[in-house]
Amino acid sequence: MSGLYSMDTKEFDKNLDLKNVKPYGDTMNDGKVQVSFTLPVKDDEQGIEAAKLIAKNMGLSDINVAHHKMLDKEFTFYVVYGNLDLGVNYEDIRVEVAQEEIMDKHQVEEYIKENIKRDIVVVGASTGTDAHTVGIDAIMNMKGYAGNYGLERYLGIEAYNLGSQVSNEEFIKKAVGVKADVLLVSQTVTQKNVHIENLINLVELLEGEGLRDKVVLICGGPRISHELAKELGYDAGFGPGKFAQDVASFAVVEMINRKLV
Amino acid sequence: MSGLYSMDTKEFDKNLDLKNVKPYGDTMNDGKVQVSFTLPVKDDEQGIEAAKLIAKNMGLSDINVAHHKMLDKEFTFYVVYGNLDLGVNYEDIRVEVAQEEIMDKHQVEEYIKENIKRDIVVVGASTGTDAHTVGIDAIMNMKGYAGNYGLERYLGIEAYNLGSQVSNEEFIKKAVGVKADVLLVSQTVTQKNVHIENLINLVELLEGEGLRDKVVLICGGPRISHELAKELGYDAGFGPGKFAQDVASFAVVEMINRKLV
Amino acid sequence: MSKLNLDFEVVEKARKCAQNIALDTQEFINKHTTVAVERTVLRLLGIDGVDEFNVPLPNIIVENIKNSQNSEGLGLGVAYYIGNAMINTNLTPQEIAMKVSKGKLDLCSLKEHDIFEVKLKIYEIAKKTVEKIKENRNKRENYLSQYGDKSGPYLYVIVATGNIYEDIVQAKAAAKQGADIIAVIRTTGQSLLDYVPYGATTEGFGGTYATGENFRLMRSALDEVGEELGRYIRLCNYCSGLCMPEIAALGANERLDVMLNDALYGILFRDINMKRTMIDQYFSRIINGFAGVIINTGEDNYLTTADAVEEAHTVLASQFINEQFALIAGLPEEQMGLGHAFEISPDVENGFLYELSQAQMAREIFPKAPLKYMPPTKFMTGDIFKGQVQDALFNMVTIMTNQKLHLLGMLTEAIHTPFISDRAISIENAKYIFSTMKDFGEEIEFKKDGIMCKRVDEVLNKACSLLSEIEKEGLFKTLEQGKFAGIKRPIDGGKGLDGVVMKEVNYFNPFIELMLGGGF
Amino acid sequence: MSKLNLDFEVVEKARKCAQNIALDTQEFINKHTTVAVERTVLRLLGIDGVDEFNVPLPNIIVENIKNSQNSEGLGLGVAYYIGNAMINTNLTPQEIAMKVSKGKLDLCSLKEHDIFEVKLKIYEIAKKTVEKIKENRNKRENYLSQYGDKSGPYLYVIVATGNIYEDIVQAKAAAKQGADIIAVIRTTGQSLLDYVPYGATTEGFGGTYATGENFRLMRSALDEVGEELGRYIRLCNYCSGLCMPEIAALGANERLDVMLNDALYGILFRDINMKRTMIDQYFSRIINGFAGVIINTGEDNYLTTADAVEEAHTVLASQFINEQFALIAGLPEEQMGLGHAFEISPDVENGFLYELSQAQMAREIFPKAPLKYMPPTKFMTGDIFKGQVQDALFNMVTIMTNQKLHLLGMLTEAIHTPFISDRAISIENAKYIFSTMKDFGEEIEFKKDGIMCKRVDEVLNKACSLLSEIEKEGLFKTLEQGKFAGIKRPIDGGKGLDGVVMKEVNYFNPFIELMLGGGF
Ligand code: B12
Ligand code: B12
Ligand SMILES: Cc1ncc(COP(=O)(O)O)c(C=O)c1O
Ligand SMILES: Cc1ncc(COP(=O)(O)O)c(C=O)c1O
Repeated sequence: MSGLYSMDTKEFDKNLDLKNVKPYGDTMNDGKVQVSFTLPVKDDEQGIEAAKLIAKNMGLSDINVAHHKMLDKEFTFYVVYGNLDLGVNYEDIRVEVAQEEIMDKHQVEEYIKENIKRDIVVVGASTGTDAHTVGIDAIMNMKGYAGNYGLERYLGIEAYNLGSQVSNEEFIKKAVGVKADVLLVSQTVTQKNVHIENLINLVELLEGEGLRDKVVLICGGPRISHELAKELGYDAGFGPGKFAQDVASFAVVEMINRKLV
Repeated sequence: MSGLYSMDTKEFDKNLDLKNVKPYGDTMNDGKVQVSFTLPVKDDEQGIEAAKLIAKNMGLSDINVAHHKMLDKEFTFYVVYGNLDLGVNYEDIRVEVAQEEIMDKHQVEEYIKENIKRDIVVVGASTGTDAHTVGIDAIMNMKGYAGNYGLERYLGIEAYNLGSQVSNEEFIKKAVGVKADVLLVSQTVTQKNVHIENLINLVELLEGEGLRDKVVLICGGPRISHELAKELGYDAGFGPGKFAQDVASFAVVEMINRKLV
Repeated sequence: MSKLNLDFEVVEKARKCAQNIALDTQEFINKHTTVAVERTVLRLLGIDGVDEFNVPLPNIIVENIKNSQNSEGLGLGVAYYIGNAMINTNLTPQEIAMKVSKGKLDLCSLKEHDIFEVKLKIYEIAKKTVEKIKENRNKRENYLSQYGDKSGPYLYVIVATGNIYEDIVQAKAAAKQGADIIAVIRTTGQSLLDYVPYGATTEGFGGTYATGENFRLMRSALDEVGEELGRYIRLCNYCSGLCMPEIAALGANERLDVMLNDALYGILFRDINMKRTMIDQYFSRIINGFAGVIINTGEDNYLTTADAVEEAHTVLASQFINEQFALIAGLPEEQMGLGHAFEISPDVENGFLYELSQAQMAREIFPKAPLKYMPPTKFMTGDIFKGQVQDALFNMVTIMTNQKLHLLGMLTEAIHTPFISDRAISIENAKYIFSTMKDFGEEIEFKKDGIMCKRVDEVLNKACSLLSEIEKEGLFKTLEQGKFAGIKRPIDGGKGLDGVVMKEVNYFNPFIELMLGGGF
Repeated sequence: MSKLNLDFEVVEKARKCAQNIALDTQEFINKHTTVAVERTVLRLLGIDGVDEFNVPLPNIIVENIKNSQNSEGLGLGVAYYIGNAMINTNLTPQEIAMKVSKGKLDLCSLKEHDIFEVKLKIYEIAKKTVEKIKENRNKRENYLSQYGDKSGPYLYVIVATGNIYEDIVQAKAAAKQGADIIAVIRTTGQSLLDYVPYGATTEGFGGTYATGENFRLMRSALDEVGEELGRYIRLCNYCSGLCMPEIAALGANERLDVMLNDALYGILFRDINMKRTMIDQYFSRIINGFAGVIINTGEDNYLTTADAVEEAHTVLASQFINEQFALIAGLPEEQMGLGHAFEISPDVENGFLYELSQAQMAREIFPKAPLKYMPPTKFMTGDIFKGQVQDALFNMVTIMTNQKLHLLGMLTEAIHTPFISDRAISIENAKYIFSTMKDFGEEIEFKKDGIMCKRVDEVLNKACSLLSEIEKEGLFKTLEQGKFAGIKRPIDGGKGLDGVVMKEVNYFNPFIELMLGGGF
């Protein structure tokens, strides 16, 4: 094999270490990631160098600015590949979920019958100026979503779906009116964190009226996680891929736990 | 506007600061970047959390794991958006380029006639096991590439294109045989940095034979930058979008500077 | 000739039903005005600005008249009050408005001049306004004859940063990349405001406030970049919600070129009262028609809540209805950007065939309309790489079927309002497809009796039946029953009903007469 | 019926020229053998393993015979020497080989037995080998009848990590995502090695060494995952370069299903001597044909150096030639993965129409062949988002024209050999297009005399003229002139010429006879 270069290459441990998990391109621990972004700079060599430095800031090495394209005189788009050297400790990750055990519709109905012994009242809405209803409808409407029936079809649940663009004040008024046990809030528009402010505002209003402790307060939407919900003062939060049974399982158990029966 | 949330949002300076340039999504300094990578973990909540931590490792905040997809039982692909808070000092970036002033074909020919006063000899090849010739052909062949004539068409340049898969030894032999002034090396295959090793090997061989100082040594290829070339002991390096006139401009000036005439 | 073997007898029948539906509703419309219509008249008479509490003067005046006990109220139309005040005070409408806002003038307690005299006064100014709008229209046409207009689809992108100045940055970049139409998306919630905010604005969510000043700023930025590029860049905004006709007036003033303008959208997706918005729509379309503005209708939205395979016929039915309402308002077919969308799930086998045939059907049924074709949104996910492919398929349908207002899909549709780079990626996608497939539509024929021909036959027939039903029941009833997008709206529910006013016999609105029919 | 109005008289004429070209070259081939062919015979006789310096035993024996002064050398064929040694020593071929390698036996100085007797001895083992290969073929067929085979295009992806174990990880993931064929790309440089490396390997650049053990490891991994999925996952490798027939033998042994196998590729893109590789190709195709392996030819590569619009006819001409060479080697049409590619620049207006029509043309001209269709590579850039669209268009052509071996394009083609995620993104892209456009090809007809029909007419006619020229000049001359891919190769240049040996009259190779024609 004359003329063949030496075969040894940059060495790194190719065994999976769950205490130090790195991105994977085609070899364990190679750390490969793809990044794209725009910089407010000219499309020239200096710009490419700036893109490299950005990638370096992100902890990448062996940086390849694979693509640069002028978007305007002083805006340039970059596609970059590189290796992330810093791993994460996967073993230490503990994810809090709203509810470990999910009951199906029938089980929820049984649970209500046996433990709560009365119909529970659920009020839901897409609040603020948010006009997206598909999410809250998915949870509440009779027909449900993706093959999962909504709360309106559950025996033992009296469900009120107020639709969208419901102000927090109106929402609370209705909740009080029907003696709601569980409040469901959906938020889809998240630009500039408008959902966060709206969600916090609701908690404040409820606290102001001394109602916060009397209800199970739940939010949901494409950018909602359980973690975020807890942070904002909700009892639980549900994101994409969650359906009526997830919410219902949590809500009924929470009612018992909090003695809201 | 009853029920409308407070209008104040997370504040950051929306003026462009060239000492602290950040990625741009839709607002100056919002720091928006898109990232994708695979982790060798299950596609579940814990995996999503791991992806978030990876993004955090990269210096991102306001992290959105927009997509996760199982590639295999223990491999999951993630698409993540987030804000990079750390900027780069654009003003301080100095990019070293092989040659500030690029002459066109005619100017190079004049330069040779006036300053070197003889034909110069250029030998080029795609070396090692690399079989990619389109790059070196683009630089050397008569017809050139993308409307730029190759060196073979330059008056005052005697060009030998050895093609591909030329071992470093053969390459040097030919160079010596024709008394080359300028050596052009093309490298396209870069997997596991095979190009780096091959390029270094050539420098070592040339040094071993006492030839390094007698030639202008230039490399090129899709992953070659001038910076990298210098690091490896080359006089210059040329990447995508460079053509015969770029190389020629550099080579002839370098010959004069180094008194290789 | 129909590529799809469409049954044009059914088309004609459907169109006839739609005409009857529109005429029936128009009877109701003709008898009413609204606070928004009257504010619009004020704006067209030259009244603008806000008071110290940021309340727009047109709102102040309309409220004054509406709440006054001394007069016949809004039923007469504000034009009468302003004309009368002009005679009484010899002031301009704007001066009158300022006095009213400061409490220094009560329009309803002035001496009442003869209506003929008042009209004379009003028409004087009204004609000037109309002249100005005509000039705007001419200016557009001059630009277009200077630069030439594009023959293929217009690349239509949105900006939605919330900040008009940032929007301008994005819009200019998009224009340079190849965009032909820039739509400034409105902030969430604006459509429910019963007034038009004032001045340049920098804070919006998911969009930027529609204001006269924002229109002006963007218009001049686009003219500037258009000059640089030698292309006319069209500007689009939202002529919908509780201020529908006011926005039309502002747009006519600032030379907007395209307006989303569809009462059905407001009813179904914003829960705006149907009576209110149908009345508003009529006047807004008169203005848009006259100003040479292309309207976009909102049928695409139906498919974001209802199933795109099942409910395709509702889109077609609604297009027929919108066509008739537009015609009644004097808006020519060439300005009817009837909406439809590429919204079938990627999981549907042969979904592309359905989309393609439906788009071709719309093209054939509304041959002169600059159809607005909306990209995949509902089935876009966080998988941006798949999103690129969905958008590419959408781009193909447009180039194969010659859609006109081609709203570019964004690979980040499910994630955020577009980044500057998202837009660039989309434009690149569309330009590539439009070039590499340029003449593909011409090159192919569809199998007779194939999947595609059968599909559109089914959709057309279902649309026709639906229209016959609506013809029988009336449009309002149908909306109550949830026949569009599966959303039910009660006739007296929703926002804005209290802004509806019955016209008095002496009611007059100079602009309807001056603008209806185009005036030239 | 031709969708493209193809002139089948021209097709027949072209095919006839190609047949003459192949027959002419075959005359030369029949008179020669090569070191690689002989090493292959040794392998098929059961000789495997390496010596202490890692030199493969087949190489040692062939070199011994070739360099021996005592005999007629390789011209007799190694089979004679082995058979003769078996009679002399009563040892197995492998035992003989070990002895030779240790210097304990000299094949050329043994008593020379009668050729008839030697043949008898050799055929005994040879038949067992052939039987084993037949069993492998049966095993594949059993799997296929158990799981069923796919009717649409096979999703074909590459793995190229350089490390066979890492390749397996990637291959399994790809299979689960939907891949039907896994090709293990070879390390750069292997095709120029005049021996086949041995054992499992973990270090390669841009690919992984092709070795018997690597084949075995991957085969069993794919069988395993195939069982899990209830699908047969095909394995592909590279039967090209200086060891072409040896790889065929190893592949037949380890039940590979697909092999890149094209002498023209080696000549043009690897600078392998044309005589050498044409001879090697003949035997390799006999083996592949017999083993039920689908071969892939390399015409797609022409377009990576030459212009895809200008040179499309060279692809077609080469396909005709490859077809004839395959037929001569007993390889049926059903195993001819004739190559072509989607390589027209995205900047070419109506480029998609050219690609589509050319793909349809190939489909109609080679109706039984499982055509190998290669994705865009040359015009892929670092713009991965545009790359997705290029790949989507490519996927469309396949589903519309029913290509069979559909090599998936990677959005990172211009950047690196595929990451695990790149492959997944590609598979998703293809699956989506294949489903959403499932019956689109059936649904459309092409305009007679349109751009597409004209295009293929031109390409076909140019291919036919080129073939007539080659028929006159001979294939070797044509290659010297640079008619394919614009690359000129001298007849006595390139690698491996010294491995070409003229056959003696008594030359024999038992496997040609046993395998040619399929043997069943
Ligand atoms: C359909 C749609 C619309 C429809 C809504 C119709 C309707 N009646 O809902 C229409 C056309 C009206 C619309 C309008 C607008 N939209 Co919109 N729309 C979408 C779209 C395409 C799909 C949303 C959807 O229906 N998803 C399907 C449902 C089932 O998913 P989901 O909401 O996540 O719900 C699930 C979970 O999150 C959870 N869940 C959700 N809520 C709740 C609540 C509880 C209590 C629980 C337990 C669980 C739960 O359960 C559900 C099932 O698993 C998205 C883009 C996209 N592809 O995501 C944009 C999108 C959401 N819209 C957007 C915007 C900006 C708007 C506008 C504001 C634009 C404008 N300025 O005019 C307007 C105005 C709306 C307003 N004021 O809010 C942006 C939001 C950007 C952002 N992140 O802030 C998006 C992302 C598009 C974009 N890229 O710009 N839209
Ligand atoms: C064409 C091509 C081939 C052709 C080559 C034909 C030929 N005669 O050159 C064929 C089909 C033979 C081929 C084979 C292989 N290829 Co290849 N191939 C490509 C492809 C599609 C285009 C490369 C190209 O021609 N670019 C155009 C030229 C003009 O650009 P360029 O080389 O960058 O040159 C410019 C500059 O860089 C500069 N330049 C270049 N050289 C020099 C030299 C000097 C001195 C100067 C001044 C400037 C200069 O000037 C040029 C003009 O601006 C790329 C993918 C892609 N789209 O990039 C893959 C690619 C380069 N190939 C690749 C691989 C792995 C292979 C194989 C090794 C695969 C295998 N295992 O079999 C084989 C074997 C080749 C080998 N042993 O080297 C990989 C490399 C991965 C990596 N980064 O390591 C790529 C990226 C594809 C991939 N994603 O896997 N390939
Ligand atoms: C016809 C129409 N009007 C208006 C809008 C936007 O809503 P709003 O008027 O509330 O800003 C849309 C949505 O895209 C629409 O399709
Ligand atoms: C027919 C053919 N053989 C072989 C190869 C690969 O080259 P090598 O055999 O050198 O690994 C290719 C390239 O893809 C090819 O098309």
